[in-house]
Amino acid sequence: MNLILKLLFLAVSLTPALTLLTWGDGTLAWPLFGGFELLFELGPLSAFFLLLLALGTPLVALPMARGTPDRAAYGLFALLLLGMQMLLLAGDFLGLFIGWEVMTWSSYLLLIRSTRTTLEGAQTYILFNLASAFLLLAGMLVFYSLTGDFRIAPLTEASAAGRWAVFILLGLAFLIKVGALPLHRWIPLGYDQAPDLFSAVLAGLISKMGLYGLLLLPTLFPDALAGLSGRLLNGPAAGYGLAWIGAITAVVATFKAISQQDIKRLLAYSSIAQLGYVVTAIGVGSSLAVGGAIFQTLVHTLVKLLLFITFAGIVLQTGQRRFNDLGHLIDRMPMAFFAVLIGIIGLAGMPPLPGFAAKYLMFVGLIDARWLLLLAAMMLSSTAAFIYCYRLIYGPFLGHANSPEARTATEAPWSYLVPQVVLMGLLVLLGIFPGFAIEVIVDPVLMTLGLTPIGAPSWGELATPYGGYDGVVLMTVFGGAFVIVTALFWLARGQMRRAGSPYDLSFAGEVPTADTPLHYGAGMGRELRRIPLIGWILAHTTAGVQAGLTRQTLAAAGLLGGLYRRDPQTWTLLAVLVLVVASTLLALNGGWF
Amino acid sequence: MHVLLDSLAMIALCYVMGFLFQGFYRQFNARLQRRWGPSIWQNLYDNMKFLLKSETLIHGPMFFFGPMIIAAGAITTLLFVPFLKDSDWLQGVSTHGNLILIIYLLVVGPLGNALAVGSSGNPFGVMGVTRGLTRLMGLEVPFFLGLALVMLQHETTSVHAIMAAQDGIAHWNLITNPIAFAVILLPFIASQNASPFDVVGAPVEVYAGPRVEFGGRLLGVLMTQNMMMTIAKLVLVVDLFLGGASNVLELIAKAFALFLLTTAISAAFPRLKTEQTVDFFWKVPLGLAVLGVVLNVWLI
Amino acid sequence: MLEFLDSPSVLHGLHTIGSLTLFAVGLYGLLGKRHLLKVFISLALMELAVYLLFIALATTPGETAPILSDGLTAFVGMADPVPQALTLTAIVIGMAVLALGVSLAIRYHRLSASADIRTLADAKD
Amino acid sequence: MYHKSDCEGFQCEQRMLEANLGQDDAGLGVVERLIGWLRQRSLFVLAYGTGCGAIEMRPLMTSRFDAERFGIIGAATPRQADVLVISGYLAVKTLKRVIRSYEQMQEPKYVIALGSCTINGGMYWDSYNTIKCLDHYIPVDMYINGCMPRPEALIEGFTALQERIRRGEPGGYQRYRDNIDWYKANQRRVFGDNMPPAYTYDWYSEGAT
Amino acid sequence: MEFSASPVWFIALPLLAAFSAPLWTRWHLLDHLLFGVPLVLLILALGLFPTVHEAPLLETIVIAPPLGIHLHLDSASLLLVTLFCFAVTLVAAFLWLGATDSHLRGRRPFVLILLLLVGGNGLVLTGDLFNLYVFLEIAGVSAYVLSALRDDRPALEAGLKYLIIGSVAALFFLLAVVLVYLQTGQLNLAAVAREFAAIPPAMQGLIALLMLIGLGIKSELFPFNFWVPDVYRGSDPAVTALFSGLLVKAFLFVLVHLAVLIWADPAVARVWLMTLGALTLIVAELAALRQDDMRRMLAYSSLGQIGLIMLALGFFSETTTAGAFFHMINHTLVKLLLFLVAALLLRRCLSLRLEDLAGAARVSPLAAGLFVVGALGVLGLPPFGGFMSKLWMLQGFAEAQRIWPIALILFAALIEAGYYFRWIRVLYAPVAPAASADTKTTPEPWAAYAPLLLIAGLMLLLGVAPFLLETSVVEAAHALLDRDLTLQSVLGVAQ
Repeated sequence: MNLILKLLFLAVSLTPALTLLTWGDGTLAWPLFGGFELLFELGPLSAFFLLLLALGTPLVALPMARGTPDRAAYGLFALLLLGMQMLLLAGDFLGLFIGWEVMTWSSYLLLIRSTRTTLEGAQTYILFNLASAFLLLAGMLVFYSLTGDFRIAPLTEASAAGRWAVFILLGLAFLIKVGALPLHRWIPLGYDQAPDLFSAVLAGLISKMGLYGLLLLPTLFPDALAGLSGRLLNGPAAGYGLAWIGAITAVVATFKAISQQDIKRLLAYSSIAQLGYVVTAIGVGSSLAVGGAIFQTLVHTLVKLLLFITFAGIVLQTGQRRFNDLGHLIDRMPMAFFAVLIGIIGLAGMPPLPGFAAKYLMFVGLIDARWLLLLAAMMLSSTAAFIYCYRLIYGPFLGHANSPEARTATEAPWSYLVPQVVLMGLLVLLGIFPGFAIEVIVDPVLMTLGLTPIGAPSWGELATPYGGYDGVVLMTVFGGAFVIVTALFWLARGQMRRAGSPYDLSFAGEVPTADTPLHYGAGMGRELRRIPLIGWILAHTTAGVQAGLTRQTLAAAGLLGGLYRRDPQTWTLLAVLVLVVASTLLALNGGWF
Repeated sequence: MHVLLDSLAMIALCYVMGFLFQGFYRQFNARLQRRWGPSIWQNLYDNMKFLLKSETLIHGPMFFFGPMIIAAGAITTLLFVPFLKDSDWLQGVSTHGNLILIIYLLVVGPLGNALAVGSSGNPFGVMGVTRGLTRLMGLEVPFFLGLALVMLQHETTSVHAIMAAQDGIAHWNLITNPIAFAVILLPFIASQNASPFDVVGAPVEVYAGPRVEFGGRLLGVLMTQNMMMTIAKLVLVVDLFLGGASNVLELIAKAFALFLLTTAISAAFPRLKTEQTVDFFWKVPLGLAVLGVVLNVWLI
Repeated sequence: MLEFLDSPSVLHGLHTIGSLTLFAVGLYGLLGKRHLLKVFISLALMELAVYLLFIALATTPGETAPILSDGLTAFVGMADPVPQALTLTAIVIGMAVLALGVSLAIRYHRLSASADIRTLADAKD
Repeated sequence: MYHKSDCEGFQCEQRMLEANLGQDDAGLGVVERLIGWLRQRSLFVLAYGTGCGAIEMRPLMTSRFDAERFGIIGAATPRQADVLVISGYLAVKTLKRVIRSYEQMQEPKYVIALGSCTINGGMYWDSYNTIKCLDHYIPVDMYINGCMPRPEALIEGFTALQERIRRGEPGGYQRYRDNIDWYKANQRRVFGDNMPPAYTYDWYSEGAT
Repeated sequence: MEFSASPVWFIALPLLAAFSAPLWTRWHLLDHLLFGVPLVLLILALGLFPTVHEAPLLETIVIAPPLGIHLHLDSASLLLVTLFCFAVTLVAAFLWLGATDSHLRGRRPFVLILLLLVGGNGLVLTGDLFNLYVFLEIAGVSAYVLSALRDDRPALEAGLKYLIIGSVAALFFLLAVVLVYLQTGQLNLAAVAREFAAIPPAMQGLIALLMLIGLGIKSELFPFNFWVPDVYRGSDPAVTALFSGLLVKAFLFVLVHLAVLIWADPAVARVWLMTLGALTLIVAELAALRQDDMRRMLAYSSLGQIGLIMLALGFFSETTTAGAFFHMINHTLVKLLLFLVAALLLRRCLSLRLEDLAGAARVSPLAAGLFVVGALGVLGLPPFGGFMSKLWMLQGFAEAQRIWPIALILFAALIEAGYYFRWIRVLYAPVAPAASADTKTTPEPWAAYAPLLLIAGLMLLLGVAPFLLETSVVEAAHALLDRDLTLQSVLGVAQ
């Protein structure tokens, strides 16, 4: 019975792949009311995001299916998949919204299945997401009032004010979903408190739906948002604000990530930052930048799935999730180490993994648009990202074990390892063949958005008008150099000896012990606070604003609730008073006003 | 075959230039301090001595692979930098790369090595790595922005194309885009790990920083790559701002001139703290870079 | 001497004033008295005021009862029968509500030893 | 040797050590000679400032005497150092650190001891917690006498050491490896239960791999 | 004798059944009949849809309008009657199947619930003002007793409060009726509508105001709805389900119906009704944020939804009105579901307070799951029916380029989400529930869940296939808004 249930669950997790493969060109319409229909069709843009789903869901479902089956979680996961697929396939705003909402609440219910969720975390998650959903609804209603239709189609004939309203409402809705500052607070709370494997879905797949929405904006406002308000330098002026939002998000979130003590919170902030790049690139709107954005979306999905699944495995094995409590797992969980290594290389956007190709396209896009200050901000964020990437691998895997669990941990079960291997393989392959990804995955989407495709001379090459690079050559040279150097060294290694103990350190002649505070992971980045800009950023959060808002709302609620606690005489008095005042007014006005 | 020979030649040239230049640097500093200083070959001796040490201690596999990664990274980096223009030789695989790739490759090796440092478990090493990454965060922004000005000027990221465009001393980017050069100069010194931005591996302060646990032949590998990397970066800046070189002698001359400039600056200033470094880079060179952006993008 | 009272407008005016006074008294009781029974009595008073107003204003002096009998074959000079019928119905309903209220109040008093309307407001969760 | 009149005390010992400096290195191949030459040309010094001799290291390294011209330069950590300079008397407490540092150095490694305190305790000859004869605990390659020796003497000692390295003579590290049990027994006598953990030295017993 | 499908049955049948209760008690048929009578009426109502689709049914009693009393069954009232019968059927099924407490079984609740149905049906069917007053009182009296049914202190307090404020409301309404009769000499709604414009304006205003306040108290609009939470808190959840699902809807309908018929100027009525609706919506949702008792919370939520419906009805556009009708249906379903779940939880956890319900999902997972479904439905989240009706209303506003109600509704929905999800989170809190851990209550029989599951299924069905109800809802909106049509069908002449 359990086995059948698990197999069923795995089969459900394959539905995005099936949809992607079998849908074809057909459309599906479902009537609602008043002549409105839900229209489902599969365009290249949807197909791209569906591809992400198709990749991600089985990989998360596999470890989820481990152990005693959690029926409710399986059911909710199926609903979540249903919602996301509806959202992507929808040809009109109605379907988009319905899918969006189903996704929102089913993900919320999945989220609170973790024992770690606090009331604050859960409320923040659902309220931010519902605010996003309602902004989307408001945006689509304004759209409807302008066009009389819910179909997703270019908005060309509306007034400027109307178009700005749609742009701002929809933009805000999707920016909340990708966690742009200052509307990001639900992400660290939610990703941190969600069940460990579900965090992978949240970061890898659900956040992508916000990007899908943002990529719809160029569809609504053709000519890559330039139709909205003209151009600034070489890019659309409307996108300039969007791009700055993305850049500031990236910078601030990166510094926040560096200062986190909890692995999953760090990953959450890094997710915000990474999606900030994508927002910036979408704001630029040129084919290079948007191509980079799509590429980055792909890479970020793979990377975040890989990292969250791996860390879910680590948490499963050790029960620890703070940098202070882990360490030196490299010997005990080598597979996880490699997974995280590949993951952070992808996260940092280092060659030869595909993260670099995405960053390259975005950088070139920014240079092409001549928005160099944005380029500087992105560069700042992506170099600062090295610090948290290093922390991510140093904290759990290197250094010294800081808890009994970390000293005795073993490798995660195979259902965690299989997704890791698959994702690592995909990342490496994409790194070697960036041209393949461009030609097969990115270009069709660009053409749907009305942009010129980037194209690739060969699968290994990434080519832009600004020059490109060859992934195969890069990988060959690097790999070859590594092999040759290592071989030469190994041949002439002399007398090589492994230290007898991890505490065999040069420590000013001292002999450190397990009690010596050797793990620098906890304090890493502390001295960054002394840099004025970073210190300022780290000293400020939006938590206070949110708390204040909550407090004020609750105070208003208390005030109004107090009205309801009187006796019948007061109620009667009020009714009589209303009568008297209103009739007096009537009498004075001499009639019905 | 050609590529292999060419690559070997580049590596050899880099190595030789590397120890000679660094030897010169030590001599130069010694003379400034009224000392005789070591022989110009001293870096070769040091390096060879370490490579010939009979014992090497490692702290696990990752500790062993770190120096290999950094060496491979250095070799990859220098193979992607074209040494000469209009020549078949000393090109490596530079036609398959571009400037942004090189900038990122510069970081690959050190990050690989940082894993080894972390693997050793020595807190001083990790402290050094953190300082290095922090400094990188500071220097990379103006550095990249300065280079972006050049890329913007030539509308390409290909080093070859940028070199080809500077076909006379009047077209050197040093002359046509002096702000960009001024912007990158100090970050460039920092990226060479030279004084005054060398707090990362300060021997007394953080116990040699990232290298604290490395000894024996592994340290030899680290020194080797360091010399090669120094030259690769110099050549890159020569390519970008001094019009590249048509033959090896010209290359050495230009690189030496640039090296002299950076050495003089290094020798003149005392060491800055990490946060001072970052703050400085985000104020002076970045301010200059923003000025350059405003001039280049908005006004011209 | 008091014939002027028979003129419909005066009579209607008086009735209006009277019923409004009654209404006001009831309202005062409803709003100001704390005992539940007094509150119900006040409610009944207000209802009575409304009935009075209805009956009084729907009838003019001199009209006969609306019964067709010998000699009276047409609806002439009769009072409108509808208000009376309605008032009767309303009185019955009002009576029922009053009885219900009083019975509830008595039960409440038995349970809580209180017939104070203010204690109703203290309902705690 | 000690009876000859042209030397007295440790000078005789020093002379004994220096006796064969002038001789040619016999039986070495080209590669070994090259290696020896390169090694002697570059000495990284871990200066252990245990006593007053530490003050003499500064003029040695700075402009006046400039040891760098001989390829002698300071190293921050024992991992990178070739020469351990013990610059004065050693208390039990410092001896422990010295031994730890010495064991962390990578071979080939050498020890230079400064001043009379390291030879026989010097003016602390009757102190209750000062090490009298350093050579019993770690193998000293070169003593430089004096109290304290001037930088010129230091240079003299360093060049003497360089000469020995050039000729490929086995250094003290070989002696330490061969007689590890004796050294450890001596150390244990001083430290008692306070020995460093076994992993710091037990690999010596396993022999070269 | 030929059976005639007359609207009278909707009143007569439950009345008959209620008054012959002693008979049923003896024959042990109370449960069956409480379930059967509304079920029969429900089937009857469903069968009437095709007929009413052709033309409204007019059932005159004794004399033809405008002189006599008549029942007027058009699409709007038929829809509501169907809804009421359905609600009562479900609650009856729940009481029957769910091993309910004794005070909810037996003759008293039998009579009262059927009378409540009579009152609700009568309110929407009648075409006569005074009749309206009578039905208002019937519904009111049965509601007062129902809320005091449990006969303990909170229930009696609730009943007393309800009775006092309800009597005041009835008094206001009666005064308005009296004034209307005195001014026009008519009681038939259509006739009054025709002649209302002839009344002096000041008197028009006074009458309208009195009606508004009287019906406002009954239909829980903002400045008159302070009694609601207390009454809902004191009554049994199964009973409040009927209040919220049946009674309020009837009064709301009457209010709007009167407004359409009598207030000739829709612009003025729109201002008043929309203002009241908006105030009710926002105040109730805000006040609900801090409620720690589930019944109070549901009461405020109910108020908010009433405000929302009022806002949409008051706009007097066909789309929003259709949406509002649809929302009435959905809201009835949802509130039935939520209150019945509350009844189950109350029995299980012995309390409905927030802290006592923490972790209740562990002891009654199905009830908690149904609460989640209900919350999603009331918030208007797809795929449940609430979303479609909300969308319908919003789309009506968007069509008319009216943005502020959209913003208001969405904002209120966000606040509503704030407290509903708080409750969900508490139900699913990872702690063992306090009370039920030691009380060895037997789990509810599956049959108790059957009506709830039916409701959930219907909500889902309406969310997925809203077109099923489209024609009836649109016709209802048409029937409600088209004043001339009503006048014509009642009086036989167009005005």
